Amino acid sequence: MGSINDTEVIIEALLFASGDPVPLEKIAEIIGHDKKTTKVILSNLIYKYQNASRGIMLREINNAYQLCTKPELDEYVQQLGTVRRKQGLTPQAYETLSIVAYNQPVTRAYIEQIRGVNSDGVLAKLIERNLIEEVGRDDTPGKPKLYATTEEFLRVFGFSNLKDLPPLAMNEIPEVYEDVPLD
Amino acid sequence: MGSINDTEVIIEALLFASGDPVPLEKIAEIIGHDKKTTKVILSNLIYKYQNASRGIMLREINNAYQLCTKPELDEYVQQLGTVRRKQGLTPQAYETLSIVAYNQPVTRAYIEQIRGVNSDGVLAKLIERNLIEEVGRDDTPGKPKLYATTEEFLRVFGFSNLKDLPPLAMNEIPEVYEDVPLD
Amino acid sequence: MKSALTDACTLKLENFEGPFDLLFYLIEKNQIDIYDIPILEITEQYLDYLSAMQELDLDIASEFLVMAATLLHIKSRMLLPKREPLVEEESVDPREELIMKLLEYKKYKECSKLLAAREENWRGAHYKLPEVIPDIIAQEELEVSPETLRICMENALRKYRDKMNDVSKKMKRILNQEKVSLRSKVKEILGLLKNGVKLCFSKIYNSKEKSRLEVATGFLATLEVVRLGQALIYQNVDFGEIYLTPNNKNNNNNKDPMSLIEDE
Repeated sequence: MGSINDTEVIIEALLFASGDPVPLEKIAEIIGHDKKTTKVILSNLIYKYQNASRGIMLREINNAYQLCTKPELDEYVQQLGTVRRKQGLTPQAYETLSIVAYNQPVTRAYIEQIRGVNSDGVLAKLIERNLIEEVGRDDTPGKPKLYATTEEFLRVFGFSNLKDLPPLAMNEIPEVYEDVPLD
Repeated sequence: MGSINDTEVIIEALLFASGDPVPLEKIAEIIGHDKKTTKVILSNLIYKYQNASRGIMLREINNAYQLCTKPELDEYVQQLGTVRRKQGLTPQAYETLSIVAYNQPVTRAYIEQIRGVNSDGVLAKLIERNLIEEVGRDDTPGKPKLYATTEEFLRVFGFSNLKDLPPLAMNEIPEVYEDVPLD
Repeated sequence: MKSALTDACTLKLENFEGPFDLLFYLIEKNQIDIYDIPILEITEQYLDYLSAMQELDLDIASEFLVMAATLLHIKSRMLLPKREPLVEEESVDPREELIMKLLEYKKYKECSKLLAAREENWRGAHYKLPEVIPDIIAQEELEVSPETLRICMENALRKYRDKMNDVSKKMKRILNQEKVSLRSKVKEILGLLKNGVKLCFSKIYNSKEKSRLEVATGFLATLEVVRLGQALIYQNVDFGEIYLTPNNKNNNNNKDPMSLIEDE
């Protein structure tokens, strides 16, 4: 890599600070050269960046100039991304999902009636995870949204279709109607 | 400027793309070296940037690394008209900040004792500018809040970490107090 | 009175961050040795500044006034004729505490100049906005089991039914309460009186066997039966046993006493 002269130092600082493409005119104005000379300097600089052991390159876009990372280094840059791990379902999510699965299509009000708690957040989570989706609106006042499970739901649970849902054994549920003594 | 090897090329791309400081661990993980080796490479790189004809430099802030333009090129960068000129602080703010920096974590009462004046407003300003932050409560009656400087403080004042703070001028012991009679 | 001093310090005044700052300004202006502050002179100048502030109608922070008091106090102690100190400790220079505070303050005052210079320099460094780097979604499968789905559904339904049952329990309570209505108790007592025997209140409404509500209602019913002229009531001692006997002399014998009770 050849020596970078002062003009090139200034240009690097400008383009770095800007992030966005900087028009040729603006660069020329700041380094105090005419546009033609500036263009020569910049073309020379593009070549230098390309051939030097640099992680960044200079590119021209529509008579404006911008620094960016070299595309061949993309695999490294991608590793900066935050790794988001999918976590298992929370008990709340499982409960809500089971109500949707066994009663679909179902409204939020129905889910909340059974669960006895507000289920906005947990529904949003399940939608985000693509386990349930909106499938229309109920034909009752207020036209509430209806939710049903997705294909992804079937895939994740290993079902071929909804008939594969394990049958409910509701007979086990005891009838509690004992007399309650007063005081 | 010496040749930059592949590791340095990757680091430049990483830091450029990130914009924000990248922790040493993350860099080490991506370039596939241990932290110690990575730190040596980075220290070397800081030196190279500083001494090369570059418009950008490499800084260490709290064991993380970040690229920025060299401060001496500010006059050119300002002409882009896109970077906002940050306002300096008031004398009160610098004064309060130095008390926090050298005594952290510190209570408001301690600051006011040294400054001899109510410091509510100036503390609020410093928190607003993200130069100091609450870091807990003191274990004394009333559980007063404790303040410490932030990473932004290091960045703004060009420190790599708190060890970089210049030593406080020690008071010369006045003669009057030297003749303490021996019992 | 607009003095030269007032003019001189108009701009300066508001810049003093506190009494220490003002004192420092005076010390530096007069090139005073901080370890040997001429307290008379400094106090005078300090008070001059305060009165200048008053002239300018500036708000004087209470801290400035406290310092003025401190200075005057030190001054008075300095002016007192020196007595032979009785104990060594008493010979302490009255200025000592103030000097220590000023020295402590000075350290940070100087440091703050340094910080200001550093900030001025580093303000020229510019940073770059981060590129958009997409999140890496770890390709981990959700750990799920169909059985859990079933169990969750059953648990949810069970909880729901229990809640519903709670409602039916409440209904039962209400029904039970209905049983202890005044009307039913009156009927009960009248039934017992038909046998013509003396009734002990504590036997019919034993508080150990009956609920409080039942005993209370029973008592009210007893009074009601007496009011209706169906029974006579007597008690031998205060808080003693209450006895009830059929009232054979009542005039309404032909009527059904129940018809006399208004519906609740």
